[in-house]
Amino acid sequence: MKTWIKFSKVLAASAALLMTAPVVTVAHAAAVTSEAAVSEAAPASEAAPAEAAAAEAPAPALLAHQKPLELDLASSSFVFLSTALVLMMTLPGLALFYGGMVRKKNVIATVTQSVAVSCVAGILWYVVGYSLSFGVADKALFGLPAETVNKFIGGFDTVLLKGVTKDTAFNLAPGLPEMLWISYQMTFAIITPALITGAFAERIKLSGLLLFMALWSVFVYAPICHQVWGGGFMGSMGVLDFAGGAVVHVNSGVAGLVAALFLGRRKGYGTEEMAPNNLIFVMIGAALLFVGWIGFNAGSAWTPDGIGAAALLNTILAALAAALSWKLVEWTIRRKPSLLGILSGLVAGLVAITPAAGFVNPTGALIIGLIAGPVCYVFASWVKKLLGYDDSLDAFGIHGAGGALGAVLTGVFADPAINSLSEGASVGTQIMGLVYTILWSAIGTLVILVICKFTTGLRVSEADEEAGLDSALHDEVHH
Amino acid sequence: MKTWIKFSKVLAASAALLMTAPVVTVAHAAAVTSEAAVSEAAPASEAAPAEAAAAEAPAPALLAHQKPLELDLASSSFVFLSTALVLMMTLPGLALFYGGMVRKKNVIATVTQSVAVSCVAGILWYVVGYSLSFGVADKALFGLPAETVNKFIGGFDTVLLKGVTKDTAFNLAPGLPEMLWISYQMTFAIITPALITGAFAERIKLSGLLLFMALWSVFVYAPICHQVWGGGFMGSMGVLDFAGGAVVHVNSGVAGLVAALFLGRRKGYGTEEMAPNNLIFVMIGAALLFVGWIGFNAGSAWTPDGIGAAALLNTILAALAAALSWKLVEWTIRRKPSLLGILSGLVAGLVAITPAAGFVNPTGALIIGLIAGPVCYVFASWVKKLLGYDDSLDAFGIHGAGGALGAVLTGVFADPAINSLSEGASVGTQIMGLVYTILWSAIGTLVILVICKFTTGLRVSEADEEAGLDSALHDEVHH
Amino acid sequence: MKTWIKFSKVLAASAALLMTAPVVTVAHAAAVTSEAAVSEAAPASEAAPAEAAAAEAPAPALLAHQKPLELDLASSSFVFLSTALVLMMTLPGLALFYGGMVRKKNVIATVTQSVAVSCVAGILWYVVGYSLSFGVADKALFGLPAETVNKFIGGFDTVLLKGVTKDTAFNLAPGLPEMLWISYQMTFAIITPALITGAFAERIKLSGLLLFMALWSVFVYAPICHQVWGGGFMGSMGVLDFAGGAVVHVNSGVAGLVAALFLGRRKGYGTEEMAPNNLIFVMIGAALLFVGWIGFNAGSAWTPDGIGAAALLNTILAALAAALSWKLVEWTIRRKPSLLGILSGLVAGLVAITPAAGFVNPTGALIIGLIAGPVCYVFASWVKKLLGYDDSLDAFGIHGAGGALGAVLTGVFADPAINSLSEGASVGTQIMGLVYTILWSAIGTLVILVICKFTTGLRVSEADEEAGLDSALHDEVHH
Amino acid sequence: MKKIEAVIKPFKLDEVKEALQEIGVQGMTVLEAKGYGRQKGHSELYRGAEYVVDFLPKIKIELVVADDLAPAALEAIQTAARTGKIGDGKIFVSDVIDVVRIRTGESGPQAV
Amino acid sequence: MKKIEAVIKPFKLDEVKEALQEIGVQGMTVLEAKGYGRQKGHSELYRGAEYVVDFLPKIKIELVVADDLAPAALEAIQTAARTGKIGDGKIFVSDVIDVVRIRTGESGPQAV
Amino acid sequence: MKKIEAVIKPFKLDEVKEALQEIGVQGMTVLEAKGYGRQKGHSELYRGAEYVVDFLPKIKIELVVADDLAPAALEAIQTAARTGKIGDGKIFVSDVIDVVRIRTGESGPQAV
Ligand SMILES: Nc1ncnc2c1ncn2[C@@H]1O[C@H](COP(=O)(O)OP(=O)(O)O)[C@@H](O)[C@H]1O
Ligand SMILES: Nc1ncnc2c1ncn2[C@@H]1O[C@H](COP(=O)(O)OP(=O)(O)O)[C@@H](O)[C@H]1O
Ligand SMILES: Nc1ncnc2c1ncn2[C@@H]1O[C@H](COP(=O)(O)OP(=O)(O)O)[C@@H](O)[C@H]1O
Repeated sequence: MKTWIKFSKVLAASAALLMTAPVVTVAHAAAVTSEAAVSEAAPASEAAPAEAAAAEAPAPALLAHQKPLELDLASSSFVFLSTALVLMMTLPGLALFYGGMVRKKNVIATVTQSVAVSCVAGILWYVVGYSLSFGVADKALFGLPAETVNKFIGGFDTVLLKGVTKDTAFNLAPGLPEMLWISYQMTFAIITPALITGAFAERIKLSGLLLFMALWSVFVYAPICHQVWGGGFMGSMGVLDFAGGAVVHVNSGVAGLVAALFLGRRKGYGTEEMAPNNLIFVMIGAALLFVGWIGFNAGSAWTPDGIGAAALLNTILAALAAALSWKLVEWTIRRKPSLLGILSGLVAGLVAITPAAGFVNPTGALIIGLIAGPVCYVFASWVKKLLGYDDSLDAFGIHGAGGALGAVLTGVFADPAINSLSEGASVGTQIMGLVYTILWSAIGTLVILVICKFTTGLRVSEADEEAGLDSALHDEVHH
Repeated sequence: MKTWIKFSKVLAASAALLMTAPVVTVAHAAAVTSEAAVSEAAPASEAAPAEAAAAEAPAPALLAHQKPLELDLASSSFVFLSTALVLMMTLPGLALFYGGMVRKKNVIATVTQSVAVSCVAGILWYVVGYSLSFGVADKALFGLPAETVNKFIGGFDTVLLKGVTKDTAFNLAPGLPEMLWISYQMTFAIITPALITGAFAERIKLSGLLLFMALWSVFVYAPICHQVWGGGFMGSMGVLDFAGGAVVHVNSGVAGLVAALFLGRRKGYGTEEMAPNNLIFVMIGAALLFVGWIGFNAGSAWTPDGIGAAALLNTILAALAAALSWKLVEWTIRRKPSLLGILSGLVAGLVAITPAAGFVNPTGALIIGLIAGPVCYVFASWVKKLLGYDDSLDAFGIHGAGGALGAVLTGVFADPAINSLSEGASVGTQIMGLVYTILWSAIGTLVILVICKFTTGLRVSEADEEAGLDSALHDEVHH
Repeated sequence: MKTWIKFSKVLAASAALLMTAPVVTVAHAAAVTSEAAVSEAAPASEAAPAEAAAAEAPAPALLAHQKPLELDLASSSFVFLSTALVLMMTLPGLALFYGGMVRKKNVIATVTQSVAVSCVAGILWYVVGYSLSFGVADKALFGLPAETVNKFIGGFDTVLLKGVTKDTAFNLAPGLPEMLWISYQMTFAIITPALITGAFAERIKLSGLLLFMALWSVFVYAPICHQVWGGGFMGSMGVLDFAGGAVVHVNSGVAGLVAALFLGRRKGYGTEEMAPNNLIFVMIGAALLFVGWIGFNAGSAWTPDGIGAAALLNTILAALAAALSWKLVEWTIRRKPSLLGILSGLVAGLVAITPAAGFVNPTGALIIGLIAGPVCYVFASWVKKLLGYDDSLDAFGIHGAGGALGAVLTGVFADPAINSLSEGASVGTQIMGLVYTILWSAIGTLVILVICKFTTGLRVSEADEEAGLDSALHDEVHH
Repeated sequence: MKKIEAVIKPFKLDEVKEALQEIGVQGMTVLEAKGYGRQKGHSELYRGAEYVVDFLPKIKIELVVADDLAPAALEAIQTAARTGKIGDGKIFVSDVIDVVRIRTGESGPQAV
Repeated sequence: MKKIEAVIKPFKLDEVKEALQEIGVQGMTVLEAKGYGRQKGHSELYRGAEYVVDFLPKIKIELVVADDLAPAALEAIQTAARTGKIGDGKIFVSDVIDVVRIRTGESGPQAV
Repeated sequence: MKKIEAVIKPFKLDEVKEALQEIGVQGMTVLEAKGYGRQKGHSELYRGAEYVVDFLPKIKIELVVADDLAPAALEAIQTAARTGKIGDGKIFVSDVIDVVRIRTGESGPQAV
């Protein structure tokens, strides 16, 4: 306890320092996005006392990635909502979406995976993930100068959230309290690894899963996140990824494919019936993913302005269009459209619109959705069958394929009337970004799989697989 | 692809034009509602540069229903949240509410209906629904002058969302980006037809359903929406409908009744057991409807001000009161109150308070709720039995009856202390609005049913009905 | 009807009075929290006309607990969202969390309890609860002067929400419409009694439950709420309870323990299998509690500022940490970690961080979570077994123990860098607050139980318990 | 006494029960089952994997009756359960040595 | 060998199992069932439609025992399952020609 | 005719079905069951309460075959269902007096 009281005191002292710094009031709050350029409107008379205050006290010691918080309550409220929505995507959304699709003997294990991955990824985000993703690398590494390192990965300066106070902000979003920013980004860092679990469902060990996810969060997710959004080279290169087509979906989809190949097929794959145990759970899951995805995509505008609104509308339209097009394809080919199909289409559309959400116009979004349905259908139904890998719940077929499709189509449909950044859109750049992401993800995943294989192990025993992971790993049964 | 790049350019050009127009900054943002009259507070010094800018560039070509966006981030954040909530009402809310109430052999089909209707209604909203609902009719039709036409239906000027940019707003809500407005209203355009599916559940063909819903969205929903909210004659007449008592509930309830009568009863109705297959799904559905309804009702204030807060409190109170009163009636009559009963009451209260939400005070809301429980109970339990129609899941008994009751009681309890519009409230006007809505909905629905009957057909074969729609239409089974 | 029109008129008149009072416009809106001290920034030129208006008309007759609304739309939007989230915690969250844990024959009854308790507690909140919690006692009672009474309980001045208009606010949150405040607080007044149902699940009569909850809401919840948050003595004493560690969790947990002891064990407890009927429902419930808890904890900052963001991040971190630590303990002891375990840990972490959310830093939150897992594990698994009481779903083991732990640790980890109020934190004061809360809750609960026992009765007959409450009380069966 | 076991289509249960009631059968026990037979199942396709659903949902009824009631019961079941389409099901008859009513301890035909 | 089939009230399963264990029964198979008999069901009312629930949840136990153990098993079940109220259920006894233990291929009484 | 009842491990159902199909069995009925036997269940622990799960999930297959097919069916089931580990299950054979095909009214061996 004593240590803690000391700790509090140290924190209190540093906070006191910070608090004498210029506190920008609500009335000054600049909007988060470049659009809302209110700076001209800020009356000089109000700026003056702030300057005065700054003169009285030493400036706060901000880290390289930080700015002082210029609290924009409205945008904070919006991002707060988005955080809740994205959190809901994983729990209970994804847990149910995946849990409903496995066989009854693996429901509990599958659901547990989403929960456990959330724990590991969330806590590691606090420990080191945020720092590596959004911090600035300030030390040379392997002989590379810090500046070069920072193109690939952030630094260790804000490990354990050191330097984060209630008055700091991430420099690209100065209107949002940094802890809000950290929370919002944490929900992305949680769902991305959780998505991978679909690829090797029904056959992975819990210890192996946890080790894999811990390493993957740090060595695959954080770097790619930094490269695209955190100041790294992909962002500077002009790769457009509004809400995570590459960072989240291609990344997790490719990791899933590699893992599925590495682990091998489930026992009985192709011969035994492996129908979903509960399509209603799948529906609830998909629907909550849908609702939550609004926070994922529109929330990535960081403020509910015109771009955020476009992202919202685009997300809904693309999802519905892809659900419809998948359904129509199935209706034609299979004669009877399935609920699983229309829901898979919905998710495929959501994935595909993710990189494009705030860059394209609604017509573009609709078309992206219409294309995403059949494309992901082909991957989940034919490519998988043809190539013979066992991507249990189509992490690759939907997230990998849909994400890549969306990333390319972002280059095609990006509309400068929606977002000025769209001017720089180019299919070439998008593809370069994709190729790079795929390589990093595939290689990183493979290395981590090898490590896990020789430490914790990865696959459960045949007997456990046959008995079902629920009773074998958790001693629980779902009736 | 080329076409698309061209398309982008055209859009970019028109957007460039728009962007030179006076952009009203956050600091200027006027609140959305009439209450928050901040205009006097806007310093002249800030208005001046805007005028100057306007002088420099040609004014943007706004459509008749548009205004330039005067971004109010706080209200946008609120409406954004409301959009998420209303979306959640249909998926997974309504899907579960209805899916849990049918027999096990029809769960998947019932759930699929909610999803598929969302696709059709959502995409049509983009194509033509928004234009017909909130656009302004500018062409004569059938010899009627445009102005008269506009009393009944909007125009085609914003078909495919033509003219909608990230800097436009709907003229009654200038603080919200138009795409946000379109998204929010889309969620209403989705749930309204989805509600009807309850009336003919367990016996309708999928193709018939989709054709019906497509026509209904365009020819019944859009006109009534326009008439009440989009500048049509009911709104001008002084019919009070805060969040859709007429537009959504009476409209869908009456359509449901007509459809139930037209399709005839389910095979075995009245003799075979047709108990709900899963009351827990019904509970989850009802609860998510409850939570989502907050976005539906309070969200209809378009800003979280005193009126929005009243709508929020009223919605919760009325729902709880109706749940309780339905329960007490059942407890008295049936001796054992059912979970289905208390949940039905909850929804009945939500329906009844919908038109009244922002017009009455909490005491009025409580009374409306207390009345709604028994009234809807009588409709769902006795009237249906007496008249012998088979409204499978009580789309009419709850939404039709509850909505009509609420519309009338809005006239009784409207309180000018809550909303200045309440001053004009009159039971007479409310009833006139109701009668008109009922007629339009009933006739429109009937015509559409006839069309469907002779094209796609409406009812599944007896064998399919017996086997269950899940396996007959979708080849899927819920265990 | 006439009465109602009269009523409207009276209200209209008083409202008219109010509306001539100075209406503070959006532009003036002061932030809700002390942090955002914008008052200095408000230009004198704008204050002047308001004063002038005040001179023209008589000041509105505000009640002692009220202030005129100084509408802060952004904070209102945030609290609105929080209200939706907390509502979702009870319905469907808690209903599912508890419903999934009982035996199959009691699912419907358990779920019904959450719904019915919501009705009773919500309506009573309108009738008298709000007044007793947040109103000011202005009459002497039992010979005690009003001022002393107010230390323990609020008054009757705003019974039936008398005096609440769309332009009033609760005095500590002048930026939020009072009806929004009432709604937000109502969701707390609903979930607190609903939590207790876990302690006596599977054996209580519906009538007994309703009477118990009605009395408990008024005589236990309202006073403690007033004492801590509504101006009573615990708040003044410096007891820190950010979002309800004492008010909600210790209070309901202790009530649960007393009720479990009073009612006695379930028939077959300890010998018959009483495994959860549906762990997936438990998961959905726990996950929705998790998501909703964000609104519970961060929402208690009343504005999405730095403190709110800290509460958000802390809540997520503590939950994940406790889930993990419970899991690890179970993995060690039981060899197979259960889904129920990791979910119980999640909830335990949420409970423990509740009093601390806006007072501690993320590291403190993580540690609180890590401690909460094992501590609640010990209570739910060992203490219960040792002492032999039957707290069916661990209302005490998790909410009581976790809440008390959190309250104490708030004293340990409170960090003034996060919240200036943390400076006054002291473990001693926290423990005094706890002891007091425990006493009031335990004694109040006991008295109410005795009253119920001799009026409605409390326990169902043995035969009904054996047959299951679903068919015995509701004539419904869950398959 | 005879034990009659009948496998029928699920939606025929109510009719069969009524038919049996009419001829005086006082009790029966019903089980959910899945049947494999000449009636072919459909094939379900999930994300590219096709499963032939061989087993169709059936209801199994078991009743023990006095020897003299057996023919009437057989007749009743057969009439009520028949749709004439493949998959209508089977009835099996076997001997029962003894019957005990748990509540009273009675045994033999009067216990049925 | 004899096959004993007993239809009992669900909450009696544990007691019956223990009673059988005590007299040395080594195995049994349990099925969920619904019973129709003298015990009348309740009626459920959903939104105006009333359904008489004729079928009540029951548990069916099946065990095959050597001939000499049969009377004791009958006795054990009857005692453990009886509540004295209507609906306690029935026990049926019939002959079994052969029993095979799959694991070992043993057959006859030693396979039970 | 003979009635063959087999209690097997759930994941063996497909193999057993195929083995029976091969020797010409045309129909069978399958029931979900729980088995108690030498194979011991695991214990589940919920919030401090430990439950020994005595009953393990099993599948019960019932088929009626002509007398001459019975030995082959027995053999097929035994081979397909055997894992060699405890809990593989049992097969019971008993006599059936009559079989009726509901659709056609045929009875006796040709109705199977
Ligand atoms: N030999 C058999 N043993 C046990 N059950 C059988 C047998 N043959 C058929 N059944 C049951 O009867 C049902 C109907 O049989 P099927 O061959 O499909 O049609 P039909 O009864 O018209 O000949 C099957 O699904 C199965 O449950
Ligand atoms: N003739 C019968 N054949 C098969 N099962 C029967 C028969 N009679 C009763 N049962 C089963 O026994 C259960 C109890 O029988 P019931 O007549 O209600 O009470 P009791 O056993 O006290 O006479 C029934 O629900 C049914 O499952
Ligand atoms: N005497 C019996 N009567 C009915 N079913 C039995 C009997 N003995 C065993 N069974 C069934 O067979 C299953 C397997 O039996 P068990 O003793 O566990 O292993 P094994 O078959 O290897 O001897 C049991 O779970 C039970 O369902």
